[in-house]
Amino acid sequence: MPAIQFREALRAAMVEEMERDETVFLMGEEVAQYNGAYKVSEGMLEKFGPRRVLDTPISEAGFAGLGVGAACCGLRPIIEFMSWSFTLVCMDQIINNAANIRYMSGGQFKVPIVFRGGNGIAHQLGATHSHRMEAVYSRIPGLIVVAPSTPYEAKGLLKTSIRCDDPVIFLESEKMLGEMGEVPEEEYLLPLGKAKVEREGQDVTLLSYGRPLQRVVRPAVKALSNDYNIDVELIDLRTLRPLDVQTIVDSVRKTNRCVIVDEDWGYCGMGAGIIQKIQKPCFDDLDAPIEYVHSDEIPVPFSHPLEEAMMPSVDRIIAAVQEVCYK
Amino acid sequence: MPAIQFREALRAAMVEEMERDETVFLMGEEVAQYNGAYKVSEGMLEKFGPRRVLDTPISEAGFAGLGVGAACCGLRPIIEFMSWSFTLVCMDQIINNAANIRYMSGGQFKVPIVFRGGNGIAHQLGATHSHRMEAVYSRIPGLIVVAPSTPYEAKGLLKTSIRCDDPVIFLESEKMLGEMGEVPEEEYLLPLGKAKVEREGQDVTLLSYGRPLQRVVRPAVKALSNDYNIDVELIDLRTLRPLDVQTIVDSVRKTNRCVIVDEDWGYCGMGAGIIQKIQKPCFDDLDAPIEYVHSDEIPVPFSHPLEEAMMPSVDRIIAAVQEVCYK
Amino acid sequence: MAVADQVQRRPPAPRPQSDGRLERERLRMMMLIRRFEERTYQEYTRPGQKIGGFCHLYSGQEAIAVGTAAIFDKSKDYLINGYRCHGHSLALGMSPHAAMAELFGKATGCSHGKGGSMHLFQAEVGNNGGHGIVGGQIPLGVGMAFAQSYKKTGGVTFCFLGDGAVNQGTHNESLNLASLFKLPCIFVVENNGVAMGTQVERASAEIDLAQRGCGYGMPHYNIDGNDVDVVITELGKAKEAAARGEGPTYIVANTYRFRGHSMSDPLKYRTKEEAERAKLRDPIKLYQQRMKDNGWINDEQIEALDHQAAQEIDQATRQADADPFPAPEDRFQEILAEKYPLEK
Amino acid sequence: MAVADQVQRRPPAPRPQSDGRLERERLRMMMLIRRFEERTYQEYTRPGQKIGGFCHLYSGQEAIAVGTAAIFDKSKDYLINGYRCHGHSLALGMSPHAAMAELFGKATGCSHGKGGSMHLFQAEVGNNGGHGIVGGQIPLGVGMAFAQSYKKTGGVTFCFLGDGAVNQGTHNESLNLASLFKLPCIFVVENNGVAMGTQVERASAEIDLAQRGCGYGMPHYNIDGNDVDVVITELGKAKEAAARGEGPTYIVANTYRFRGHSMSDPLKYRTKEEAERAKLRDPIKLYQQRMKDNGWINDEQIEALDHQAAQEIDQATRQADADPFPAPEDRFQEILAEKYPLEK
Ligand SMILES: Cc1ncc(C[n+]2csc(CCOP(=O)(O)OP(=O)(O)O)c2C)c(N)n1
Ligand SMILES: Cc1ncc(C[n+]2csc(CCOP(=O)(O)OP(=O)(O)O)c2C)c(N)n1
Ligand SMILES: [Mg+2]
Ligand SMILES: [Mg+2]
Repeated sequence: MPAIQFREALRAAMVEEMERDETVFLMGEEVAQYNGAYKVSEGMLEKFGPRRVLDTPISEAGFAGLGVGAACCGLRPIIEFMSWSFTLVCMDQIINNAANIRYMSGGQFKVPIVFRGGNGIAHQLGATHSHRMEAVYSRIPGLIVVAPSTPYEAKGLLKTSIRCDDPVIFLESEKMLGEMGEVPEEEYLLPLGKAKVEREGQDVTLLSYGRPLQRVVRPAVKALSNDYNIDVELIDLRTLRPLDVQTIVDSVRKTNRCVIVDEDWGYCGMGAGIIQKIQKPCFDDLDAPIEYVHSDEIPVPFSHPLEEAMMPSVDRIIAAVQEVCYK
Repeated sequence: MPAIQFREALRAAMVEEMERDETVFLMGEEVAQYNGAYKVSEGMLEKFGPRRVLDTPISEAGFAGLGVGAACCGLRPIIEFMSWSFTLVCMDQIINNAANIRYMSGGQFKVPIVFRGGNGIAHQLGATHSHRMEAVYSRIPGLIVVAPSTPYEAKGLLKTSIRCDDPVIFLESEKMLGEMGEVPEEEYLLPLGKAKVEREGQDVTLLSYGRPLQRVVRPAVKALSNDYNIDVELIDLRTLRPLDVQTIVDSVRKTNRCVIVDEDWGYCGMGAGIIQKIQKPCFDDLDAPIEYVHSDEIPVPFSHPLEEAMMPSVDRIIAAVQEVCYK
Repeated sequence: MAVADQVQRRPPAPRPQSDGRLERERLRMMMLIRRFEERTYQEYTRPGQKIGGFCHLYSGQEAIAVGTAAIFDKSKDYLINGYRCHGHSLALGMSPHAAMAELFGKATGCSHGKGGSMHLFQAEVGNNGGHGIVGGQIPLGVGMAFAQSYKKTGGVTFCFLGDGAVNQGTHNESLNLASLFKLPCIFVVENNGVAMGTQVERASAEIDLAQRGCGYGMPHYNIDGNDVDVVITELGKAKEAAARGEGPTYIVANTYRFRGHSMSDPLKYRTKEEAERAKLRDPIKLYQQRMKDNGWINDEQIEALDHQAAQEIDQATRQADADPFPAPEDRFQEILAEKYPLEK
Repeated sequence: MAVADQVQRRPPAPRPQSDGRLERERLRMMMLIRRFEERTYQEYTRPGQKIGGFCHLYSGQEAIAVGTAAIFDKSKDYLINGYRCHGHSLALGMSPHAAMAELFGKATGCSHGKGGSMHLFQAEVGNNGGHGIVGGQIPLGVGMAFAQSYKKTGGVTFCFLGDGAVNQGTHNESLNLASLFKLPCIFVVENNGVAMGTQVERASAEIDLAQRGCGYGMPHYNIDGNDVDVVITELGKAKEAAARGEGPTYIVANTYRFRGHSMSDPLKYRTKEEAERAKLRDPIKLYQQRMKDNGWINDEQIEALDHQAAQEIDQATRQADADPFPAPEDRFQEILAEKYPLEK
């Protein structure tokens, strides 16, 4: 299998689906002539022309809503946000329109739209540009929330998301776009709503997704196995709504221990949502409290050492795993 | 002590603080000439004049941001939202500006502002007008989140909120405004960040706040005591951020059982945040999983019987309490 | 007083030769809407209240919805609206029964009782709703016009908003996007002079609302929203321009809201004189007079139309009343279009 | 090409008698800003990159910030801005050291390293920042003017935004609010012709951006943003009107951004000719020439000013580099103003 960049995997998914289905189009700030603020859509304007690859003004509420309206009328928009942080200015369009129109109309509309872009803490972008929006959107009935952690997942999950008849929140990370990973040459799709047991293990269940999985969780798992002799079962959640509770619970029933890692703030964060779903079914199985390794509960500071210090680290994960393993 | 309406308690708090401090003003849709969409501000325009009680256009982002800017420059705005649901159109002003400016400026500004209005499910207002925003705002460092459950709490907490130098999210309920409750004639203030043990009990800790506390939790506690012989320790959380974890943990250590009731959606909801804060410190104390009674995870339906069916009920609470008490 | 009185009016276009058939149908629809709204008022306020939640009546503004319907092509045009959507829905052909049942929260309602008064939808005729968040529908309307343009259907989108909605941020973003992309979108501001209890002059720094459509490179002007013929002519011209690929138009249709904002509104912000004056320009009365002047109708026929409308509404209401509520389990339906885990 | 070339220009006001002292100071500041930005560019791009995150340079637009500072009263006026805020901060008197230290994320930075390049604040002189969300600062600016009006301080607020920000919803809401409440707010759109890589004509349906200020009942016009004297005159008039209680003004200051949007911008969307043409209207060059024509400065003195600016920046940068980072525990400070539980 050839190794390609995360951004290339995303692009390949969009290109293939646009070739397959004429109703799919891409819209967002700088996606066309500039070739994408982060070059995800490089070459797509040239390939598909300005009818299907469109630059927008800086009007997130306008073009997010435009996408929802178009989705209600038979198109399949892919709306790129330069950053999920910017959706704080257009949340109404996503939560009240994309997620609710089907229900409020008694099922008269489907809303096949993908909102995608970089989520979370990138690198010294400061408090306003570093929001992790997964808990906010995962809370909403009517939405599907997806967060890939490798180029392979990115391509397969994005293709399914584009074909999905429900609105999908697709969370990438600016910092992962250059990551390389193997991706099959032949076409494939990955299911939405299914977690992936990335590594089987006996001692502890480790849950994560997206960027933290790639940045600190995988290195921590390696260290735990090599240096601490702890056999981790690592689950890549992949879809955050609907959460694949069954896969998680099955794992915790086996390992009797659970550690969650994300870069959210903890309180009312994504991990809190996961804890809520599993603490009851796993109550009799847990030999230790669920550990949740998250960012410090502070606005994201600009200064590099402060930003580094606030985020989950390999060390913090190892400490949390040791704590639940009583080692 | 005289009994007054919830709306009168809110009004009294605002009037007293405006009399005390000339920098306090009230702004929002229909707060002045119309006397408030729900009559909370009745008579205030007449009393304080148009300089201090101001009607706005339907521009939530505009006037929420106006308030933040004014707060940065020495005023103490009270910004009324007709509904917290409408803050989906102005979240950026609250989350990125009110909550972050102090931090991003290295402490150069304080932001003494109160955002207040009706939160949650009122009565057949449908999916777009029934949002429960507490988890969304409680997740944010830099914000204080308050949810009173009686006229007494409303007045005392709102007065402190107005005097507080940090941005306060003050969550009322349209459906509670007519509720009567005793309120002292002399001035009093209630602390932010302190839960209240509303009823001491031995068998189970029940956590709630705001409207559900008043609508279904108190009746359930009464029934549990009278008809089921279960002695509930009832805690009114009052402040949702910062959460008074100590009071909760102390209680659960005593009762060994915990039930949380709110009207949020469960997954990634307010109760999930609370579970995250207590599952670890209470791990060895809990004789049963934490039960979380919340609304169904569906958009809020318009039709009365569907809306009723989706919300926590006295019966659901009793069942949850019985479950953790193994009775 | 509503700005309707204060702005310059364009005269209606010269009437083509007509036998009055179409005109009678328009009058009938305006009267039906009025009857529907008055019945809604009764049902809302009578003891044992059958309608819950917010409920915004259209009485006084009928000429706008009915004028729009007159030029609306159900096979390809779209209409999208705020929450004051009963009139538009009936004008586009929704049965009074489906509408009233929705207001009652019944399973037979157009939105299966899940939407309510603010969310009447009838997708198969291009009625894309009924939206509760002020200004929230404007970008959606632009998106619907985008779909028409993308698919080259030849259809146009009528995007309605209130005078209060021009103060939302979406207004700015949507007008610019629609004009930039030259979309077939006709923005119709129903200026009834007030947003809840706030008069236009207390909400908009510019009292001539047509000027709020300035700065986007598109035509923007006022029309008399109480004259159904004017509405037909002016929206018709905008529609033709849009269909020709000339992009959007911004039209402020000046009118008056006879009832309160929603049901609980005591209307204290209005003088009796203002209301009396507005009644003189009741769109139904104006149209009846014009039709009589043209010899297309007489008082008896008007009487008969009214009687027929009242009966139709009464029957619809009784039927809606007799209909079942959705089953409790139905609340879990119609949220998602797919089943998960989803493989494709 | 930036719209600067395409709009009609107002000539600068006739110059009052002057000994050139103030003018030399303005020129010095423009040159200092340019030097600061060029050094910032070097520090960002050199190996071992000392500056992280986004970083937006002001080179080419200096006349606007410096012209504003010339009429700014630090005891009562406010300035608020987007993220392209280095120039305004220096012009209002922030030391290059405090600014550069902030870019380096040092504890000695104006925002203690917590804000970074996009969030330079200096509250004690009325510099209310530096804001990263496009358009997010506009309502804040209105609120600052509201505070001035409420407290009758006599001050005004200069609210800066980019040509891209006019397409945000906050633009509509804020302009209307400021005008409705007659607030002393001067909106200054720094039109450098492009938002990231999107030219004004591809982002705004109306290419004459002054028209985007139409419809709010306030004066709205274009000025030459590359001429510091024009900026002083025109913003000065708007300031006086605001201070007299006449409300806000909307001014589009047309200019050009010499560098890329942020650091990683390859500038592919520009022709060399466009950039060359723009250089001919470099605000610093224009002002130097005018001052020479007036006999207020000569080439040697200019050379000396430049040398001095370079030295000042160099020293500030070295100092910033030597300064400590904030201690890790400092990240928990300056979030809330109060301690909780809070009793009052
Ligand atoms: C964003 C938002 N803010 C506030 C409201 C509450 N609200 C509902 S209708 C209304 C008045 C709207 O007036 P207008 O746009 O003139 O329409 P009209 O009711 O006159 O038809 C308000 C303030 C809302 N639904 N959405
Ligand atoms: C709401 C929002 N959307 C997108 C961005 C990303 N972004 C940052 S600057 C910028 C361009 C702004 O251009 P303009 O307003 O013309 O200001 P200039 O950079 O030219 O000074 C964009 C799209 C953002 N910061 N905020
Ligand atoms: Mg109105
Ligand atoms: Mg620009």
